Amino acid sequence: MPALSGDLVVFTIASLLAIGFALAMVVQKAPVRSVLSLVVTFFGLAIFSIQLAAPFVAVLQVFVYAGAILVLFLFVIMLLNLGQEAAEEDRRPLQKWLGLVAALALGGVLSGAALRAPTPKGMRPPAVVPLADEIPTIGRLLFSDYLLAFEALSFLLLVAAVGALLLSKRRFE
Amino acid sequence: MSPTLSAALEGAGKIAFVWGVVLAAMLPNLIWMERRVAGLIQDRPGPNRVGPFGLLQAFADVLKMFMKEDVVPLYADRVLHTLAPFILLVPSLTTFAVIPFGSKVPLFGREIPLVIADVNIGILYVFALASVGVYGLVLAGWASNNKFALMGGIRSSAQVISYELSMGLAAIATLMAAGSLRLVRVVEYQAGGTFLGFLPRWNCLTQPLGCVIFIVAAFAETNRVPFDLPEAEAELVAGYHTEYSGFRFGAFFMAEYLNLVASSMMMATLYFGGWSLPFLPSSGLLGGLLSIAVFFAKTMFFVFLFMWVRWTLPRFRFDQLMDLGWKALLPLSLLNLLWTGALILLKVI
Amino acid sequence: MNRLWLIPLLPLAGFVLNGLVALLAASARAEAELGKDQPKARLPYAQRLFHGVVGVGSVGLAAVLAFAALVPWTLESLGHAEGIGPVVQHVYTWMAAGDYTIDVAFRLDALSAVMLSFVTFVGTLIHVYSVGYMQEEEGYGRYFAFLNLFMFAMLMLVLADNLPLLFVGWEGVGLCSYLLIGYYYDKDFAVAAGKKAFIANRVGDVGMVLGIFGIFALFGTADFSFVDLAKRAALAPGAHVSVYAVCLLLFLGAIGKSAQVPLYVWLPDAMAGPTPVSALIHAATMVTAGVYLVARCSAVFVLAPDALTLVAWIGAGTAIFAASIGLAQNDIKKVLAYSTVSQLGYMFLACGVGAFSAGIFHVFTHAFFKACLFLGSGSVIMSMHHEQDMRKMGGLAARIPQTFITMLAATLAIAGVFPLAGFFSKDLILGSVAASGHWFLYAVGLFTAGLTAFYMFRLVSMTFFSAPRGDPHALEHAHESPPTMTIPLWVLAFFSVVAGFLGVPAALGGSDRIGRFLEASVAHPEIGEMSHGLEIGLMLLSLGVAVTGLVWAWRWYGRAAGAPEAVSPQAATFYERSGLLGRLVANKWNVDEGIERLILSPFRRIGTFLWRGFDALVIDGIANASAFLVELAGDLMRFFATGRVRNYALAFSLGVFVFVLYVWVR
Amino acid sequence: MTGTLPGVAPMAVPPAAYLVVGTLLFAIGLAGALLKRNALSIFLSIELMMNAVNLLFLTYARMRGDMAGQMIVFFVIAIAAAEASVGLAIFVALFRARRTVDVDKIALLKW
Repeated sequence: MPALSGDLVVFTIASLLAIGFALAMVVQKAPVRSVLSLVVTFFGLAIFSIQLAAPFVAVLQVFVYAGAILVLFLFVIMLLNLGQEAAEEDRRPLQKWLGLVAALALGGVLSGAALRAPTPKGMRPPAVVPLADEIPTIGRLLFSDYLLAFEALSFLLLVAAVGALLLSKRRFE
Repeated sequence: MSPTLSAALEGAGKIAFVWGVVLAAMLPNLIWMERRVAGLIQDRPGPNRVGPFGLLQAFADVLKMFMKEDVVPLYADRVLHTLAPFILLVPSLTTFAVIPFGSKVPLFGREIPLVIADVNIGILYVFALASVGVYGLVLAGWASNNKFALMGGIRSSAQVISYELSMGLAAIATLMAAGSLRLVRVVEYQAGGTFLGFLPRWNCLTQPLGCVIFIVAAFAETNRVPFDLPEAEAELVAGYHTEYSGFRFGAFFMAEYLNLVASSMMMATLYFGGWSLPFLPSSGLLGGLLSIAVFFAKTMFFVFLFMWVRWTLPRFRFDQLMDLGWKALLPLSLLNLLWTGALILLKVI
Repeated sequence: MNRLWLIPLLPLAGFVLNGLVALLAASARAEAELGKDQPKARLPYAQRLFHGVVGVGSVGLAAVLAFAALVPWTLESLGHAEGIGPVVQHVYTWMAAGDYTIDVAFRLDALSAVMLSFVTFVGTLIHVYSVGYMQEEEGYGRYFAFLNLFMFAMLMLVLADNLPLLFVGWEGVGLCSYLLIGYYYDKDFAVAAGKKAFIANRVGDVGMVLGIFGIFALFGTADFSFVDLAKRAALAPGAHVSVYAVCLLLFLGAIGKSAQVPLYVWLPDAMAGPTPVSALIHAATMVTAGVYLVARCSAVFVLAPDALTLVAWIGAGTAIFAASIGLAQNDIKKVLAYSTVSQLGYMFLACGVGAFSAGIFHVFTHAFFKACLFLGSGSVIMSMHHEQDMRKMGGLAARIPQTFITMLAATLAIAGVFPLAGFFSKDLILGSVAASGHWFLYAVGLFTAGLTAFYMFRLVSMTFFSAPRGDPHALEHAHESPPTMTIPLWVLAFFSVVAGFLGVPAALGGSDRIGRFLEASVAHPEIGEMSHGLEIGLMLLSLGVAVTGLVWAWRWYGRAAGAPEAVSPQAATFYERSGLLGRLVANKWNVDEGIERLILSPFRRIGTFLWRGFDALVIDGIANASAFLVELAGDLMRFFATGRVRNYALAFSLGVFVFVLYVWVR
Repeated sequence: MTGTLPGVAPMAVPPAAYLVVGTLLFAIGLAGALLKRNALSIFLSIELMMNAVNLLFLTYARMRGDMAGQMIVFFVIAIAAAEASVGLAIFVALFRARRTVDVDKIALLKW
């Protein structure tokens, strides 16, 4: 979709949502709630992608991540019935605090680096391809420049499917 | 009148129209219709007391539902328990946004395309929403903290994931034919030509296999008989909405019918030429209105199909469901892809 | 006839067949005789028949093919004034490096024609002989397999069109020689002899390989086209090695293979193998490969006269040295072995003075009479029930007349009695030595001729004439060998009589055919002229020397009736008087002992030091130390291996943090 | 061809903002991965990190004005799907074996 007017407002809301629910995801004890928080975060990210002129990716994100992967998570969580797992206190303070420190430090450094990073060739002028042709362009790229990666990926998916099947298959019976 | 404002007005108008038709006109009558059809099939009158032919039965039911007490189990996860029905409801309400319900009507001196939002990723949007919808069921099942409900949730999640695949693969074939993800384009494509010279180029004719797969998968996605395992009364009391009552239950009820309508519309759009009908003018004011009529007629037919099936077929067992999804539909949908590709390469369509 | 490659291929096939059958049969037999230990018995007739037919058949067929190939070529070549070009047949490309390729290619020219003729011919005869000689052996199949393999390798050597391929054959014959010397692998001396031969040859082969590289560096190619290049003295641009060095290296290889001083020590020990093997490999064919190599590269040698002179000196030295040892040997085969060494010396002497064709000619004739002698000795040994000590023989002439006559003929031939084969070839050599003006070398050669006549006739006398010694019982049962053995003897004897007529010198009204024939492929530098008169004079002189030797031997041993300890009183007294010299001669100049003391034992001491001192302490020390360090590190590290993923992840992310920080700050 | 990005109005939001949000999300995900003990939650956090990176890719794609970034995101998503299926299968098997998915209780890799 073309960038909405009031981009900034949308961005602010979306980012608040995303970050807030990401934090919630971490804080939550019950896995199911974490999953749900993550879903919201993903929606925020989807909005970002739309703003960044990648609607296809946005929908893909909702479709694949929110729609499939996280549902799979939910399915597994419910299957193993992890909801009621007693959330006892973390008996490793060092790990805890160091972890926090590491996360914050890395986040700080990365964002700093990202900000400092020279903007690649500055902003391009509004490009030539009309938005409607985004998907055909992606398709063409997939089957030209990225063909090898694409094929490899398809093979990877096949292997993953087989592997998952074998792993979760009970022996005997 | 500034273009943005008029655009906004136009959008609002379409939304109002679609929701009006679906919620106000269709939904209540569907409830009534289902029970009448049941009666018809089971050779009994069905509701016929409230109002003429019992037409007002639905309103009575809704009223009753809203009167009832809204119970939340003690050990349930309150937030999610409250949220679940609406998580289910929202996507099913927003699905209609991209479905073209008519060709075009000239109004106030401008051609108004009869679709709320003609986005270039239309069908993906529909699938995305459909896949999000499942959260409602799953959460309902989990939040109730009730083993039957949980079972229902697990089942629905597994079921939806499994059938999304074959559904999507089947739909992709239609996109291949139309060469676009935009549903408007898909319909125009079907309306635009002939198949083998004399047949309308509807996808149900060019790729019958895909059509069947899509319909079956749609049944599973909407948890309708014969795939209504998440709420299989015989095994799970009432499945995911066991612990729901009052208007929340109503919400589930409503969402189910909304999904019913939505998927019927999708069938009509993807495989049965949407609003188009051979030898029928689709341009001009009259044509536009006719096209709308045609579209909803087709939709109603599929709704009836849903009900018909529901009251005639027995329910699957869960492993049978999975086998069907993974071992039958998935390979067949791949086959259908091949078939369609061949047709396209051979310039047959 | 463009099927040269079939000639080596047939024996190879024979080797495969014989080898497989022998293996299977042996294993089956071991299966059957498991537990009960019966003495080694002869194989079942059927199997021996098979091995005999395959072994002889393959080589015989190869011989037929060979002659079918070389006879027409030879005749045509003789037809033309100075021969015709060689026939070169490429089979396939063996190695390719850049634009330079080494093909498996076979070459038929004068030189290889001569070699091919007697290799296949004598080879076939010896195969036939073996059928009879080896029939009692249990390793019959193995023997024939190896013999065929040897023929294959030898033919590769002879027919190869480039040095690398020649080297393949070279090593192949070396291997077979090792295998066949060690044929009686359950006898220590045989095994030791095999090893000795192998190692001595390795020493030479080092030179050989380097020589090949040198040739390549000199001419930019290793196939025999370099011969023509050498003839035109056309060295490749930027040839970094000196011709002199290359020649010496190649000659080192020749020394090793052809048992010249100082690497001759292996050949006498090689007599541990079966007698036909000694005849084929260590007299007729393999040991002459060195001469062949020198002749092949003659054009190159000609470019380095000094090296050629060295060849001559070493040849002459070997000749007289080995002959002197031969005087006092009592083992019949040992005598022949030293005689072979000495004759090879002659050949190198010829090459050394530039008379390559003379050398090859002697190779040719020598193949016949020496093979005949060895086979004869084999027949003798068999009739004496594997008795090899001549002091226990005597008076066998009547018992085994056929062996006696043939051996006598061969003896006269090697002694150089007119008009037998040896006379012509040896006198061609002596004549060219004289012509080249090396009068000292000529004297040595002449004296050696006398010695040769002496020890050869000594052998005959002690074996066939003189009073029977050893136990009369054995003498009673001494019997003539079966025809499979005697027929080859007769054939070889015949050729040792007539083979010389191929090269009747001009002085005797002949026209040195073989010499002119070979000129096409070997160098023939100007080595001075001699008047026919002088030439004839020299011939008479050498003939006289030879006769003297014969007579002397007859006087000392002919009618000797002494006990086995001192067969001939005269000889005994002579050695008494001659003092040191005599003792040295009797003890083979103590060469083996000398080598042991000067080379081997120091090496052993160094090796022991390196083992006990260096390897055990330093090397192992290093290894153990590093192992210890690793273990230490592991002990420290394992405290970080908590097994908890989160710890790892934490460490990982901290590391990333530091890295990013570095990248950012930098 | 790397494909040019579909034409849109110049960004109203400075790209830096997206970058910061992306890195923040990444950091949060990392924190989750380091602090959580439930394998599934850790897995979730990792998914979050991946998406944060995706956001960065998209931003850069927008800044450069070509499609490469989007393509990478596409691949990342697909790989994430594969990874999720296998990972979850592993957890299921794990749970069957040891009745827990607490990564601290599953410490077989130690001396």
